[in-house]
Amino acid sequence: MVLAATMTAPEIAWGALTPLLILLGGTCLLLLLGTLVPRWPRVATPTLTIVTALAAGTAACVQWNNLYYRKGYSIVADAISIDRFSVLITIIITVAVALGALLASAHHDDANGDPLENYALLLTSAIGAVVMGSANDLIVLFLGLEILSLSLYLMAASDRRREESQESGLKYFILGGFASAFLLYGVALVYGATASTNINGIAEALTERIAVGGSDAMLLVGIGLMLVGLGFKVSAAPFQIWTPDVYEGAPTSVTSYMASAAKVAAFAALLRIFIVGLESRVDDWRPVIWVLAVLSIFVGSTMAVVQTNVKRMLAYSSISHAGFILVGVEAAAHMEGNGLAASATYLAIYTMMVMGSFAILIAVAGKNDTATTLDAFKGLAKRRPALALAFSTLLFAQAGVPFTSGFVAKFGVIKAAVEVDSYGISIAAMVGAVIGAFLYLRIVVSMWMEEPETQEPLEIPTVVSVVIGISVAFTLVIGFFPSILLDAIELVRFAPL
Amino acid sequence: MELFVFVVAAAMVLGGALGVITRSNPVHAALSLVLTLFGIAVMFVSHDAQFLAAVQVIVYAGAIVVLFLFVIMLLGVDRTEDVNIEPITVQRPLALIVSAGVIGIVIAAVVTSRDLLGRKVGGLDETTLGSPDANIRQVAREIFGNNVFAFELTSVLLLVAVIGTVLMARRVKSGGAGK
Amino acid sequence: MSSLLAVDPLLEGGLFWTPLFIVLIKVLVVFVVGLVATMLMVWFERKVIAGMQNRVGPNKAGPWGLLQTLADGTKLFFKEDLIPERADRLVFRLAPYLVLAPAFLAFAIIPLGGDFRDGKGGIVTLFGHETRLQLADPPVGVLFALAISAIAVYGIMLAGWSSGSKYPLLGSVRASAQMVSYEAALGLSLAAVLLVSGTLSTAGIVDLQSSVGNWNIVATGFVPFFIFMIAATAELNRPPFDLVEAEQELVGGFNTEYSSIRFALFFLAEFMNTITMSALIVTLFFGGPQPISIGNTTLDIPLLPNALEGTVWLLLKVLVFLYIYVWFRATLPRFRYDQLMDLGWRILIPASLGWFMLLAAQRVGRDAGWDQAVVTLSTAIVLIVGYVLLQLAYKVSRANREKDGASF
Amino acid sequence: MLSTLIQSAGAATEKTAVAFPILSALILVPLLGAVLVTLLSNRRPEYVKFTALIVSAGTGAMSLWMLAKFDSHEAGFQFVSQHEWIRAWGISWHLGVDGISLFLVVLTGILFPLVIVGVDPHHDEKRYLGWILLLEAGVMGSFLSLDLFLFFIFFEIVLVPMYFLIGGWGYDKRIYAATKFFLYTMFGSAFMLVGIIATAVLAQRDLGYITFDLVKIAEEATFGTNTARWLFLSFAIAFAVKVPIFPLHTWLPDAHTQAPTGGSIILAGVLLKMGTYGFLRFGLYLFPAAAVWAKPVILTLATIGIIYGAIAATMQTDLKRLVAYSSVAHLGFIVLGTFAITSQSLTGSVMQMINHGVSTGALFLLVGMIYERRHTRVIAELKGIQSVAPIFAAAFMVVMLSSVGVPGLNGFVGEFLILIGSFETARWWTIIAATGVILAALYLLWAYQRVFHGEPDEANSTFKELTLREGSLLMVFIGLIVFTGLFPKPMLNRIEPSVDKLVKHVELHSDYKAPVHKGGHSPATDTAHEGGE
Amino acid sequence: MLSVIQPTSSWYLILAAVLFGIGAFGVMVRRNPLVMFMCIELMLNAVNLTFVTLATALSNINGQVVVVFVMVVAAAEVVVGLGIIVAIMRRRNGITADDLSALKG
Repeated sequence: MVLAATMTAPEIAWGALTPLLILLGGTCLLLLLGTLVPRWPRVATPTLTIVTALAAGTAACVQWNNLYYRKGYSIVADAISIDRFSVLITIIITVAVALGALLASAHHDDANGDPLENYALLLTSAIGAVVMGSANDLIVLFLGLEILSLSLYLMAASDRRREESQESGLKYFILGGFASAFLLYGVALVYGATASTNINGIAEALTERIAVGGSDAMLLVGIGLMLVGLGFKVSAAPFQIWTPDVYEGAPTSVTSYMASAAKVAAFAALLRIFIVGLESRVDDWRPVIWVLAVLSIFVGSTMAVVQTNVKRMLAYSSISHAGFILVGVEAAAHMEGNGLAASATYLAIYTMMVMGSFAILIAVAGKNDTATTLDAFKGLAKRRPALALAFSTLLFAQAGVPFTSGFVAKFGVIKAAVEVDSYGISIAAMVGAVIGAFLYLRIVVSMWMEEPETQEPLEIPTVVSVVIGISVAFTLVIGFFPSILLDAIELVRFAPL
Repeated sequence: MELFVFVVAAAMVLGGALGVITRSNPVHAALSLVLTLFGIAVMFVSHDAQFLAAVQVIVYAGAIVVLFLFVIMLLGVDRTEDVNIEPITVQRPLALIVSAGVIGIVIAAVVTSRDLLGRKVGGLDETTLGSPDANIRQVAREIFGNNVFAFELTSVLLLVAVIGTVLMARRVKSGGAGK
Repeated sequence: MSSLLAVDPLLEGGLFWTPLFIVLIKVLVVFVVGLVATMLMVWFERKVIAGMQNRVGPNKAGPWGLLQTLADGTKLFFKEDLIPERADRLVFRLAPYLVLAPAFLAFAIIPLGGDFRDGKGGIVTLFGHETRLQLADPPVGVLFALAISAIAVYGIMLAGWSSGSKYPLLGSVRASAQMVSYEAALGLSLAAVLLVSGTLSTAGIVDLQSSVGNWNIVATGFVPFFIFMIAATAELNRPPFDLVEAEQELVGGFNTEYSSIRFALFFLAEFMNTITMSALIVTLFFGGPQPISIGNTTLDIPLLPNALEGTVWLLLKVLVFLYIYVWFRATLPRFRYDQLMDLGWRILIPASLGWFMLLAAQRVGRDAGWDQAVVTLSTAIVLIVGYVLLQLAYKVSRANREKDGASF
Repeated sequence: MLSTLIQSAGAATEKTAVAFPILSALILVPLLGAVLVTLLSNRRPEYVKFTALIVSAGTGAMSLWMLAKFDSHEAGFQFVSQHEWIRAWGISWHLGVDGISLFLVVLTGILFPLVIVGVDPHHDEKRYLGWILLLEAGVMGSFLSLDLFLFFIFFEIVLVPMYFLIGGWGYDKRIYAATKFFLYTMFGSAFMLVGIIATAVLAQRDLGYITFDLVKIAEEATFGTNTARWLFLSFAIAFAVKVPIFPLHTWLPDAHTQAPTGGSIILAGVLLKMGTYGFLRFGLYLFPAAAVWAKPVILTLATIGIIYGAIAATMQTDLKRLVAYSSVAHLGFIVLGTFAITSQSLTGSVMQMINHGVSTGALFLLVGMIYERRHTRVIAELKGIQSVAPIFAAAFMVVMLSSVGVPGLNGFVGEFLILIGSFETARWWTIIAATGVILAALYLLWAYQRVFHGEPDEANSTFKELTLREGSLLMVFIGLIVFTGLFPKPMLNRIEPSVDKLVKHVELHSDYKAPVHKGGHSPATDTAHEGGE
Repeated sequence: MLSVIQPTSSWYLILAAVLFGIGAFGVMVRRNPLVMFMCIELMLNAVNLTFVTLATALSNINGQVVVVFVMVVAAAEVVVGLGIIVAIMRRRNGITADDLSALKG
């Protein structure tokens, strides 16, 4: 009867949850004000979203500094880990949210206004993503994943004018639900093998088991199924089938966010589960990551080359980026070396790159997302040279040309891989990068070396140029002075068990 | 007795599941789904998970499938899908291979890991099982104890669902774009 | 294994022939009682309404027309059974049973009698075995009721859909929306009861309501009862919430295409449901089979053994509610559909939620040793603020919709 | 701005010779120039060209100044400048110049202003000049870097402006050619990147700290035999593509033919040298044992390249393509010299790098002039130009003879040293390669005959004579050709010590022994020393 | 009493695996999004059954708690998914996944 007397509620470290609480508070405030204030000015919604995201990011930065004096720790009955890794992921995601909000505000249509719900979903998805980045329990992780995914399905379907948008939302939804089921089944089998859903608990149980012996079959199948589920979420080949369609159909502002934050969160989850929880079975799952990485790089690069739609190209290129991050994961799986830091660096850089690239897509394609074919980019250098230059910079960054952040990212993962003697994967990755470069060149060629199809002036909304500016500046600054990022990310660690 | 329950419930579960994937009429499929859900609920009961059994019926049968049916009826999309048309030739064999593979692998894993299943790791208080509310109390204690964070997260999840329905239900004025 | 059954002391120690026999008897009794009660209920309703409308009502078949229902049923039974051409035959045949089954199932958890005095907990001795006078007392009893009420919607939905006809379909779509909507309010007011009693077992809930002061209607502060009552009426699709079969709009609603015995089954289920729901209300809020006792004085019916006396008390209490339902039907006009939804979503759900939170806050305050008055007051203030915000939001959204020129 | 920079540089050197970071300036000045040019207004195109010229000329002046200050007795790196850049990866901004890279830097410094002055891009001049200056920065960086990472990024970044130059200002199939060029080179670099990282990482296991510093790794780290071979191979692929060595050469004729004249000159003049330079600096120096191991294969490929290039050149109908194939042959010589690993052959290789840059650059310039006038490069359509434009023909003759390797002109010195040097350690290859000299004479002279001799037909009768500007431009090239051919000693003096050091390094780190003459010195070395003393 | 053979945990787990497989198969071959969606529910139910069985086998209540969360997730998913489906179908009547032709890879 007296429930409270017989149970001990875990202590909740509210301070450590600040970024999450800010995001949640922002969401509620947004929804409340939106429903209560009759004449809610249009700029207020994105502004509030951005302020919330930046506030959460600032809180995360404060946490980052605090972690200087303290090792990572876990809170709320081990459900959440606060460590350098989770805080970094939080920061990346808040930045992505802020930029995503900027893009979204440029992307609305005039007839239907700028629905408040889009921004609320942006914030809730950030909650999910942050939770995924810091979850120390597979169930919490799964809930975070679902919060993120559901928000994204809706965001993908949110452009009600275009049927493609809703179709992409539906497609994403069904395949995403399919993947979630696999992930969850994997969690169930791992739970069966270890009697725990807590990542630390799993790690401990498995370490004990090594001494005891016994069949690992259930565990391994569970790991496999989880990999399938997470592979879907990070869109690694061969689980990438949904990516191009969904990326193409979704509103571009959403695609940019989807390509960045969702992938970051899924990789964060992947890294934590496998590196922390399944460390003792690393020899069993590492080869699978190897295969996924190489497949992703090659499938992403080669399929991208035959596309005619820039949005689809970028979608495929995001698959090959996923492959590169998996190279980092594979390196991180060797426990010594810098795989973790390299993957984290790649994620941070990739986020900024991809945001900028899609921002340019928005600038070119306009509010209606109509002109995303390669033809629309023909002769862009003649119409808007600065825009073409910015896009070229970002594309070269994606290709991994020196003095751009993309090079730093690729160099980092390759270095991490080489450090642990994974030469095969490094060479495969680099060869894949060359194939990928061909794709980026195609776009560059049509921008600079072909004649424009129209001479219509291209209106670029200010917010979009801001995003492009930030992205390009980041790309170049990190390209020239990588130490700014590397010295910080070098400190990325998981909380000790 | 337990065997009897298992056999009946398993028949319900599998029969329902096969119904879902074979019936061409979505309403029939939904009804088959209900059959499966009840079978699962029975199995929950035989695992002393009465709370889950009740929630299973309330949430799945009472809300989820009702919503399905509601949507089917509201939109009038109950037209029969011709299950004999195969869109891509390799799709079905491929799907069969994949799902049979999953089943086979998991079964193999389960069978070889039988030794793991017997071990009692604790956490389930079996001494109180006799009292009427034992299961519910334990589940509650666990949810509001160690899993309180996850519980709070579900509120965010539901918030997303609410926002989503509002967004999707909003009528749109054509902005000129699109087809 | 299954402690779904093991809670009843009867079933402890495995199944043997005597307990099995007792269970079978119980099932039989509950089923027969249900059928007979339904028959009587139909007669009762017709009679009462007739009285209210200054008519005589059925008075030919049997004494006071008591056998009229039997006559009607016999007639329906021998009518030709029609299945519309466009009907989905399988589902069309299945639907009546889907409506009927939950009505009887829910009855299984109602304590039908037994001695709850002196801490006996309603346990009686039958053939040398201790047992309760109820078919089953699952540990999740109330949730079971909720689950049953949740699946009750299937029959109506499918009946309307499978008819392959427009009006039944509309009726069933309405029905499902209505029932799903009101289930939320129903569940929330139920939660208030659970909060107060701290158990899900119906026997346990009855056991705690030993005197009128302890009745849950008092302990939960009346509001949940009224909400439950209204929501239950809506769940039953009874007037004034009988939009499902609004004759003026939908011909006969979801069962338009049904005839003969299938139609009778719908009819049977509807009245059975009313009885079950009344019994549930009594169980949850009015002490079930407990005799009325105020303070230390207990109204004891002489001559009857305590166990049987419980049954009498239950009957009396249920009769009151049956009368109320008939009374509703005779006096209240039917709601319009939007009014129905507004009532459910804008009033009942927020009210039951708010009240639930108030009760919860009080309990938290009590456990933590806070001043009850302060807790209540501050919670009330929070709730009022919430209510004001809610109203404001309604206003804003209405204004926005009108500005956009929406038609609804 | 620039002039003050140079002045201050001059002022600084009077006090301390190393105070002014001349090498950093060589990279940064064109880089900043590129940015400056891009930012200039479109409305005053003449300022754009002027600015670009000033910047490149300033860079050239600085390189000459560096040449003047270069200490010819010092074998090691001079003007070294080292700053920490990426701490986490042990990467520093480490620049230095020695006898091997010295003249390549000077060549780069001279060639770029000449290209800017002499070649007209026809359209989008601002962007063109921006890319050219960026290219100059990249090339300078490649030759000056003493850090593996730094070298790689310059090596890579060069692709971008070159890609745009070919793709933006080239001829009909420019985009195909540009893409082919980009992908080929990037493909090679892919392996090199893995190799570079592996080198640093493996060196880390040996040294205990991570560093990409070339000198540190080369001097201090040791690799296992097999490891070193793999690493060498990864570098070799990149350089082989860049040089290009047969059979990775197929991008070169396309790129050369389709590139605009300026691009071709730079491509032939300095870009290809990045490959041969890379073999010296990052092949021989870094992995001496592995280089010795790989010697037979590479020598074979180089020889095949020489013969193949010559034969292919013979069969070309397009004058520019012919010159391009001749490049394949010439570069084969350079590689031959490099992997023969004697003091003479290496010196010859370095010499030949410069010579090839000058003479092939000039050849491309001339072919460009022909195209300007005739809008065709097809040999069959050109006829009898000698009679219409004798000065032009004379200039062409001189440059061509230099390319053939006629004594008295620069080509002879390099080729001769290579052949002499190689003969001892790679006899049979050298003999076969020597036939390449004869073939070169054959196809070049034959081409000359077809283009310049005979009676001009109608289209060629109006062929314009050299203008003053073109003439003065060519004078610089011819001056260099003749000067080097007659007085190679100043150059050899500066090259020799570094090359000797390299040979010693190879001997020290492998079981290879260079042949010994006259007390350990080759004739060239002797003369160099005499000159020095 | 009624039978000597008692179903062990493995039986339930195998049943769950089969159910999961059937669901996965359904998602892959069916073309009506609503039915595909139902198949996903089948898969989730298989997972739930696995969790509950394991909770009993391991005598660890956590497995049951997980199922509560999974059910919440399923409910939220349904709301969102049906929302999207309704939004599409309001534009046109009746779709199968094949009709989603605007996005053919």
